Amino acid sequence: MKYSEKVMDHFNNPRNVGVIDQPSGVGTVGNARCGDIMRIYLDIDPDTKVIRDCKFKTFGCGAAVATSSMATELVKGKTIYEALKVTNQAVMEALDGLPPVKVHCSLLAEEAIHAALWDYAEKNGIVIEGLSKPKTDIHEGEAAVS
Amino acid sequence: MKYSEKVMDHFNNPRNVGVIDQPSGVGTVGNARCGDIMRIYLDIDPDTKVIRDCKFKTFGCGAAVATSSMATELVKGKTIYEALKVTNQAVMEALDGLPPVKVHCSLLAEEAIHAALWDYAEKNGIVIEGLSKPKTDIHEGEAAVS
Amino acid sequence: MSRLIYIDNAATTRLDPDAFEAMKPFLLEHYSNPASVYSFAQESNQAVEEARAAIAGTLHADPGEIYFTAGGSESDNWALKGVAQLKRKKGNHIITSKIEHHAIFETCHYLERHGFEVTYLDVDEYGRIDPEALKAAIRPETILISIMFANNEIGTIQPIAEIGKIAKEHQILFHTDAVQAYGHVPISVEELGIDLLSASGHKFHGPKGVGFLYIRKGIALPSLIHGGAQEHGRRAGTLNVPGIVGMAKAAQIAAEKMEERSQKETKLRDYLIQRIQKEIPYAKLNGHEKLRLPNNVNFSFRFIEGESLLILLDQNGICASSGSACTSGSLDPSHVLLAIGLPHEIAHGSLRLTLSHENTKEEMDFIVDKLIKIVKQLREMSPLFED
Amino acid sequence: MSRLIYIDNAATTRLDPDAFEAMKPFLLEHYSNPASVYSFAQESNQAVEEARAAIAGTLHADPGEIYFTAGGSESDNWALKGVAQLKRKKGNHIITSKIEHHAIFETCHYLERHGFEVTYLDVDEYGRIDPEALKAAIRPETILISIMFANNEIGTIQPIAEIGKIAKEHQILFHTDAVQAYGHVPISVEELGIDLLSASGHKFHGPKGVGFLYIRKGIALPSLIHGGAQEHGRRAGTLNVPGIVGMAKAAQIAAEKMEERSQKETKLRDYLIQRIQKEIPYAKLNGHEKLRLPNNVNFSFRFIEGESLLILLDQNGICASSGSACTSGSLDPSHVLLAIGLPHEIAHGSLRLTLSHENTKEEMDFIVDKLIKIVKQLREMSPLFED
Ligand SMILES: Cc1ncc(COP(=O)(O)O)c(C=O)c1O
Ligand SMILES: Cc1ncc(COP(=O)(O)O)c(C=O)c1O
Ligand code: FES
Ligand code: FES
Repeated sequence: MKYSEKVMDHFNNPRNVGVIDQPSGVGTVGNARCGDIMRIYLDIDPDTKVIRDCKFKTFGCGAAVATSSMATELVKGKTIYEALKVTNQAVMEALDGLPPVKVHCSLLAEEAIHAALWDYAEKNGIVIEGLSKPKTDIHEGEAAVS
Repeated sequence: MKYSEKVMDHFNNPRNVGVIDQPSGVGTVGNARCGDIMRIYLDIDPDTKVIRDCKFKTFGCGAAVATSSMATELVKGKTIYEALKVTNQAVMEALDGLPPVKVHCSLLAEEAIHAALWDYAEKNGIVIEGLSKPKTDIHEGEAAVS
Repeated sequence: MSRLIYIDNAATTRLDPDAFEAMKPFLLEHYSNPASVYSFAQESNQAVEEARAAIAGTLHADPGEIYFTAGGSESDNWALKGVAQLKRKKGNHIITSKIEHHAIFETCHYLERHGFEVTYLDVDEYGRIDPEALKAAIRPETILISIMFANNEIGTIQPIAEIGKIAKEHQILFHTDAVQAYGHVPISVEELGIDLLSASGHKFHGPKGVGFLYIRKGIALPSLIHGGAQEHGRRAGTLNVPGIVGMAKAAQIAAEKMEERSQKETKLRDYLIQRIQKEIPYAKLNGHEKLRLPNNVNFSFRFIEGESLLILLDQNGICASSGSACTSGSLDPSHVLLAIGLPHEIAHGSLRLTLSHENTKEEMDFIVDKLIKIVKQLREMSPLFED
Repeated sequence: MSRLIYIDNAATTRLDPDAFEAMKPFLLEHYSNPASVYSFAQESNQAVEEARAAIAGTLHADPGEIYFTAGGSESDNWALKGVAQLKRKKGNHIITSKIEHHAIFETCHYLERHGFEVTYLDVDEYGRIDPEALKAAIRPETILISIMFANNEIGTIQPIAEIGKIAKEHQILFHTDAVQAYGHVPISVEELGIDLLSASGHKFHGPKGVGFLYIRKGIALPSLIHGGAQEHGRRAGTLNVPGIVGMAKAAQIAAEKMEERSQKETKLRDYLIQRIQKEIPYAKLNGHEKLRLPNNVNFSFRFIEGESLLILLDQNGICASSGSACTSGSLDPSHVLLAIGLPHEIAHGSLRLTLSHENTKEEMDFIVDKLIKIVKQLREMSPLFED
């Protein structure tokens, strides 16, 4: 596996590993293709809708760990509406790219954030524009992002 | 091609190469399998039937040259009846053997002697017991001598 | 990181320095084509035939039964496709196992696409096939049994003698992929009733790109690679003289030193297994405790994933693997681990450590010490682990 | 005999010392399996990819179009059997020539036994196929044209560009066995319209047991050797890293020095041809005077037989051959010489001298001087020669 330096940095020193007690939202997604799992915790300011904190736990490959780390970094400080725009493409770009067979790993991060946002929205009875019910399992076809 | 020392000796210093003027008998045979050709000249004492001299010419592989040389050596000084018993096996043994794919070459020498004897018998209107009309071409099946 | 610990000898091995020295003259001076007729070629020709005899000797086979190939994959393909073609008239059924190497698997799939039927025998939790199940799978149209000698991931050794006996009783050809076993455990094709056997030079400290197929006398195996008359007209291609010579040298050394090496490796192996079992929780040894290759250690660490583990080991200078090297591009969990009954996510967290006689006890300690830390670190990151 | 003159470079070549040096670190230190994930494997992985790129560069191809094999025979088998399988639905007809190497011939015969039809194009007295005859042989069910780039016995170079054009016009795949040509004459797969090309390391001062197949992008050639995911899943087997590196080095050197070497060889070749033609009666040059490999000389000496000639040359330290090395066990006269119209007994007395840049003019003189004597000596023994 040839990972970029950025990926290796986030893999070796993953930011935001851990758990948030009484989180505003939690999302867990699995990847049906490789069996890996990612969970994201969000702490959201109820007024400003700003993500004050974000933590993750990941059972997965190097790319999964690095994208989790990068994704949490990217959404922290953003509003939930901005966070929705943090796509797997954005995460990959921030990591200087991923090997082709690892593109699907980055989808895991995107989906986990969406799942956590959805959890938050459900708990609070609000609707976040553009957010649809996330899948808990990501299938191969959906990973065909170039 | 791995030849014995004896073969290489007879190949390098072939005995009895040449032609006999006004021979008692001449035999030429060809090998249909490899296209090689051997000619044997005999000088036979009309009274004693002893082969006084024997020469050969060969267009053929190393084994063909060596067996020609050895065969002429073996029949020289023998009566035509004794010469008939110089088989390709005898020639091969005298040469310390031949590689399996080269066994058929030794048949060429046997057949050339037979052909020369036949020529002698025909010219002189005699019958040599045990000698049948030789073929001019030796075919593969007949070379299946172990 | 300064030190490097190579503990991935099932992927490939370090070329034996003596094998290299044996190869050198054939790389540099005696470069002739061994099929040529001039005396300059006799040196290489003779070297090839001596190599053939040496390898035959290690298997109790005849030199004429050893055919040189480009490696284990070619040998496996040749054996299976060759028998399929040879025995097509007799039948179209092949029996193999669920834990074969991809060189067997993919060839079986190929044959399935071309009218053959393949039974993939189950294995028990240790990775052993059941001889009774093998018997039950035999049909009148069964033409080949192909069961690997020892598994490349979990090291499990199959009941080869029993399989050989069953094959003989039913007059079915028996091929074994011995790529991981040859040079590591004693093999007598005669005693074990093996008809065809694949091996690969680089798995026993010989060079890469060369291997052989043992073909029992009397089996008119058709060619996989057609062309020139090399190898009795059965395997075309200018002979890789240096490779063949190097492989034979390594085979000879492996045979001579087998007991010594195997004892050393077994001791290190068991030491490694014991320390891991004692010091790392939720670690499961895969494969059989006793019936395994002397050099194979395979563990699954629950709650963690293989690639992350490997990267962290690598950062500590430890060269290890999670499955077979040739599928490392793939994301699928090992079919071997699934076949011995591991659930998907546990199969995912497996680590294969394969020793050579060059490893040391000190290295084992270094590995375990690092492993303890790494496993802990990854579990802390794992959503599956709630300690 | 003290001196040795090696003039059989079509059989095999001496490994370039620089190629050996390039291989050495991968034989000794960087022994890892390039498919492994740890950083120790990156050295070998990178070396393989650099080798691929270097070879691609010499052909004006993309690195992704170069697939490593165990040699020319495997490449030829793969190309033909692969296209046969790939295009079976489209048709079952293959066009080749009467003077191909056995690796093509025997593979064609194999395909004929499996439902394919093969047209073997005639060649003219120089060994060239007629492009018009090729056009005429094309049928709606033709799926492949396989014509060798240059002949291994008589050195004749085929009208490859024309063939490529015809193939393209008819949308038929074009494979060329360039085992004798690659590294000796310039080849651009793009300009020549080549879809598949076989080459073998040891024919251009690389190591034995390694070769490659160029496969034009977009051709989904099925595997010949199934198994691991190496080579984009198309050719299984642990990569022969030292072999690949050595071959690429030799390929690079051959490309860089092609003009220089070719000029030198052509000069020696023509000198040798002229002296033989002038000084030995009944000597016929086989092949084309101009359209031939820079290193190939092939003569038939009437009234004498090849093997005897070779033995006597050998005794003078001259390593030469009469046909291809891989059929030297056979008694049949060369199918190539028969195809260019030589009668059986003349084909039998042929001599192939194939140069390298390492040969010298002095050696040429030595060879001719000996040849004069030997031919005379054998003719004196020949029943066919009545001078
Ligand atoms: C034209 C040609 N094709 C194919 C081959 C086969 O190559 P290899 O013997 O390296 O497999 C050779 C050489 O023997 C050859 O000259
Ligand atoms: C059991 C087994 N069979 C076959 C192979 C294939 O051998 P190679 O890669 O040398 O072709 C391997 C190793 O990769 C193996 O472990
Ligand atoms: S392989 Fe499963 S997340 Fe990367
Ligand atoms: S090969 Fe013809 S006589 Fe020996």
